[in-house]
Amino acid sequence: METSFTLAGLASQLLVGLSRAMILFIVSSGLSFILGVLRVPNVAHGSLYMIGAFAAHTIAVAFEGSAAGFWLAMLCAPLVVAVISLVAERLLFCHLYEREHLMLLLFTFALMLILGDLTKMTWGADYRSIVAPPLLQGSVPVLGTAFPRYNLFLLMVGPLVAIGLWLLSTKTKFGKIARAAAVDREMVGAIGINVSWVFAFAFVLGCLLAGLGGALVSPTISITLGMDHSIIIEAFLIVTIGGLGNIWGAMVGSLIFGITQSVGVLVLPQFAIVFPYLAVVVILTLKPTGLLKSVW
Amino acid sequence: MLEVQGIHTYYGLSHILFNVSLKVQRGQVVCLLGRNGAGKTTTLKSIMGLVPPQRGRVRLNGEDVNGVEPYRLARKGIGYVPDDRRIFADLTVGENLEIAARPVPGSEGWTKERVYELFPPLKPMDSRRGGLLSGGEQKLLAIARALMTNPQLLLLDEPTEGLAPIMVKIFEERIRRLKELGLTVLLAEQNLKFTLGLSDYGYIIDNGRIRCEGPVAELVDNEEVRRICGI
Amino acid sequence: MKRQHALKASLILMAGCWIISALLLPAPAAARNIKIGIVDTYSGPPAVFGNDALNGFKMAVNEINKQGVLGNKIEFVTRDDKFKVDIGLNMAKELVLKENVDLIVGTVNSGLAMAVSDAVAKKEKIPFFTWMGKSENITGKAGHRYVFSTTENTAMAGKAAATVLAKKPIKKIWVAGDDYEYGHALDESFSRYMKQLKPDVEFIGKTWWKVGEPDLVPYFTSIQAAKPDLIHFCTGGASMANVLKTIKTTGINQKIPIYIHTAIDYAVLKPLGTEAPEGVMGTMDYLFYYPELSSNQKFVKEYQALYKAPPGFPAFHAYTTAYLIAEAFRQAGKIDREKFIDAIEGLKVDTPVGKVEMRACDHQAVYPILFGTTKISKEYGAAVATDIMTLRGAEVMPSCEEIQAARK
Amino acid sequence: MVKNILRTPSFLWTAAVLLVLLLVPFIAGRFYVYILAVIFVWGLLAMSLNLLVGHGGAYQFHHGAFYGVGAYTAGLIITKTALPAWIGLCAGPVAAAFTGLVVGAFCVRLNKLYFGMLQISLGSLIWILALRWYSLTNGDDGIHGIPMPDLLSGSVPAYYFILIVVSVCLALMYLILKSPFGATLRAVRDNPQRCQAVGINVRRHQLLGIVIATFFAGVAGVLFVVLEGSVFPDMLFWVLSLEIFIMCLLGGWFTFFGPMLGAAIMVALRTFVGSYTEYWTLILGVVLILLIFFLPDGIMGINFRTWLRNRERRRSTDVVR
Repeated sequence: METSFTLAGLASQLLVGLSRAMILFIVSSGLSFILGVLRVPNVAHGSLYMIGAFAAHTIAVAFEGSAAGFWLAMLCAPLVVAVISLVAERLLFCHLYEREHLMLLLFTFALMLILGDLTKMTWGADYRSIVAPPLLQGSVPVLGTAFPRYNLFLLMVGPLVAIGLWLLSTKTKFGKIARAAAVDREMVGAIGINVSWVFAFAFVLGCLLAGLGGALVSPTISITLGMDHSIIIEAFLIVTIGGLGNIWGAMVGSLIFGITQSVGVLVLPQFAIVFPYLAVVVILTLKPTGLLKSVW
Repeated sequence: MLEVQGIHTYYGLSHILFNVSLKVQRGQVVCLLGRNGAGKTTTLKSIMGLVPPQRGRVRLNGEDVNGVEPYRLARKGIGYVPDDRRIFADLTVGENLEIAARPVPGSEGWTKERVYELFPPLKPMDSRRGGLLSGGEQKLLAIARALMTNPQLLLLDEPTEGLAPIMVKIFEERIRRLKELGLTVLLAEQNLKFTLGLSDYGYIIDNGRIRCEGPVAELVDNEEVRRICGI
Repeated sequence: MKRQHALKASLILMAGCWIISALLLPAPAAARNIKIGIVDTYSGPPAVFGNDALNGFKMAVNEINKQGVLGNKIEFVTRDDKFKVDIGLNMAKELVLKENVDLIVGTVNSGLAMAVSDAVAKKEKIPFFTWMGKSENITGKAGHRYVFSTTENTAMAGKAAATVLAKKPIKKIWVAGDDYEYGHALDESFSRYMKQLKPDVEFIGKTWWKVGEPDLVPYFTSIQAAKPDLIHFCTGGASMANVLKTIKTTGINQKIPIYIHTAIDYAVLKPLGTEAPEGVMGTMDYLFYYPELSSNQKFVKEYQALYKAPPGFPAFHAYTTAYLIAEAFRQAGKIDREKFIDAIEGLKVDTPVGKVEMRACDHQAVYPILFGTTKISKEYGAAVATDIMTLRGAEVMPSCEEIQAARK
Repeated sequence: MVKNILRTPSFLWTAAVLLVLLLVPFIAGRFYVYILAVIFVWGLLAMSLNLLVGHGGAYQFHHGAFYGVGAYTAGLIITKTALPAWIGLCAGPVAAAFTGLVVGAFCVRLNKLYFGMLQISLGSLIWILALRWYSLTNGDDGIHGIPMPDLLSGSVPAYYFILIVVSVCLALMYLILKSPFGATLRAVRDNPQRCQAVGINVRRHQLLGIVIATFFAGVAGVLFVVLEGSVFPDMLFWVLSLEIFIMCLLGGWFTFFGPMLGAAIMVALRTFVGSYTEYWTLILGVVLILLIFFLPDGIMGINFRTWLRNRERRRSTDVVR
């Protein structure tokens, strides 16, 4: 079989891998943040991603697909998710932080089942799709191949989120407290900080990122029920190979995931999906606690 | 200022403290002496609300604080310095202090600068990660961090444990400074000599029970105290 | 002490027997309506098909019940299989063994259709109709007396497309699609008939991506570089929108002709609005706006009044299924499975698009296949099919001899 | 010894239940016979997981993979080779245990969540294999209509076969848990460091535990084939694995029969609630959350907990005195 193993092909493949990695990063950094600060393996994260996409669609449709509607959707859909997660946290999660990880995992799985059904009740089963604003439609030539503008946009948003998270965790008091709480929540309480609200904010922030990921991905895919199943497992694996709770680890993991898969397409198209999983196996065999330092 | 009345504390199902009572007057340094595993740390944790006692009472300034969450106690003016330091290892020394800062409106209060004045060795380490500090430095930092919350009462758990004698001297001197500044201190220790010069009053704890109490000078002469403290 | 335990144990034993027998004795048979069990997907992405089919079925049953069948009515119960084979099997057995349904219909999931066909229909001798499972194996290789298909299948789609495309100057074909049974089946049948009709075509490459793959651009890049004369995308469901979107973004349709089965489906094109790519060739067995027969217009109008949306192909299939079933029972004269099957073989019923026959040799409903090309329509605010060609069912179906050969 | 066992109340109870179950096909409708068989298969699967999770404390996140391997092995041998069906049925558990050995060898080096994640990764590789290898596995459609030996065809013979095999497996599991190995497994769960310190090879014990548990998972997989005559890739998907966890949680982690009860609840919920509403997963989710809040040890865990509490209270009052 004749393949297009050219330099240009490889470069464009890498670019695509990178832009895919950005979505994965945004989602998994939220998961990682929650894992790091709250120690909750949040399986419902994927559901929030899905809700983010559906909410973005509803908002965009309310503005009849105008550019303003699109930008508003990107802004507001994560906020919708944040509100949902705040309710879930204050109502349910905040009573369970002391439980075993396994219990928390099953609890969030239960939440995923519930959110999945609620999404279906709210939005129904139809496929949906958002149209990107004219500015981001079409493609630009990169190294002789057409590269979609929207992917370029993603390539810009990803690093922005990363920088934002970095600033938040190193420059703000909340970030510092969150990092301290990740290591020793009891002691943070003992210096007069209400850890419960720190946790609530950390949880909401993480979920906000899931919602943002869902909103950002929505113009590139069809929004359907069941989106949550595939993203959550990928996000978990990314977080694991990066080092639990380490946001830069999430970045590294996402890049590995995105790039191994898109390069895998060039090498062995039928089994491209295998490459990221193989990468996980290799990494965890060589470095059992992930590439970067884990807070666990 | 602080009054502990007959508390019983459990770790899970095991009973650790039996009917422990003690009192700390404003401006005093009171010490709680006992061997390893005698229940000193548990007593302090019970006061701080980290391991709430199941029976008995803790009063702060006459107010019942049973079952109050630790962060509220901290805001009510208790500073806690754990024996294992529990520095936030990922944060720099400066950040460790910053997140604890809780300025009291209308009064001078502790700031990073004042704390560095009191503990000069910390100043050059402002941007070093807490986890990289030596044990002694971490102990200083733990006290400094507790001071940043502007406490009226400081719970100090074994500040001298594992320190070189020269460091112990420094600590003694610093704690005296704090007392002069009007801070009330409850000091859990097994180093009798260290506490001797500092404390106004002492309690001896063994096997989770208070064995005897009195001014420190008297305690030193007590035969039982010597036995319990292993001197 | 010991005796006490023995006593207790035997008491439990007796109580257990009593409770079970009291609870579980089969319920006495009531006066007979015809009872149909529906196992279909009402959650997850394929729910959109399941719901559409259910709507069409409900509408038909309401119409049929106005006259009644054999002096009684048709009633139905639904079960959600969650697109999972084990749950679906569980539900199908429950319907047959507990609800005592007379026949089973449903299943978007063609894997489940095969499982039900074998483990329930064949073993329990219960007629089973799939109205959405498009694998040609259901009524082909794995067919038997008790399984029926009232949907077009991959063999029909492939043969129809090959019939049209073989007449065009196409030599090099690239195949790309979702890596699942349906995708592979589409590829297999199209390739088979294309080679039959035009032996010099060459399949120069294949690309399979995982179902639900969000980013298809990289695959497109490598396909475009190979410069085929035609790309055959084997996809469906939620992925179809992805493929069409990527076609639009990369503009690949302006350089290379593209054929996709069901690409002209309105349910697929509508969410894309005016962003749908034009000039994509597709096949379909039902379009609500074509042919412009009065019967079809009436069907669409009534459906739209009920469900606020035009009927998709699942609704049409389910509607047809209901009429086939009702008519077969009328012909059989009583509620008897074997008589029912004898009656339905070769039966023809009126549907919105004309007569549809249930072919006797393989139990496959005979539908005409429509071949069209996408074009944005102002009227619908979305792309629709234009230049529609109709291929008669008999032309595009595998012959009875082929089926017999395959079943051996 | 044997006499003593025969006279224990729990044995009598078990025997009574078993007798009732043997009589079921004579008194109950065929559907209930089928549902009971489904419960046995799932229950065996859940109990095999519980061997590792409840008794061994391992984060076995992708147990479904081994269930699937067992089923696929049986299905493939029966449909693709000329070997007798019985060989396929026997090969399933062996293949599952072997896969367990390989996967386990990778995983036991890791702790807790990392263990689970690596397992999900490896399990997903197996899942992809089943999904992708069309020529062998028939892809996402799976293999259907797997013929069974004459002895097992028909739902009642299949029921008896499943009942007998599951009973034997449960007896074996019970013996394993009562054995020194079972005690070690629990000790490792409660305090791996201490076990390491007293010279127990923790990893080797965990690995052996995994092999045993995956063997039983393979048995469950084979029984599924006997019952349904089908295999499909969903059996290896990670969501199923979490569902098995849920069964353990529902019934109770720290009890022997808990997971079986959990499986029964799950099947009942799915079958009977599922026939009223398509939102039964919502109900399952709510039930789970209530359970986690109020009965974290599962339904059969209730007694165990109060018993433990009473015992400890007795002890602690002793100390006070």
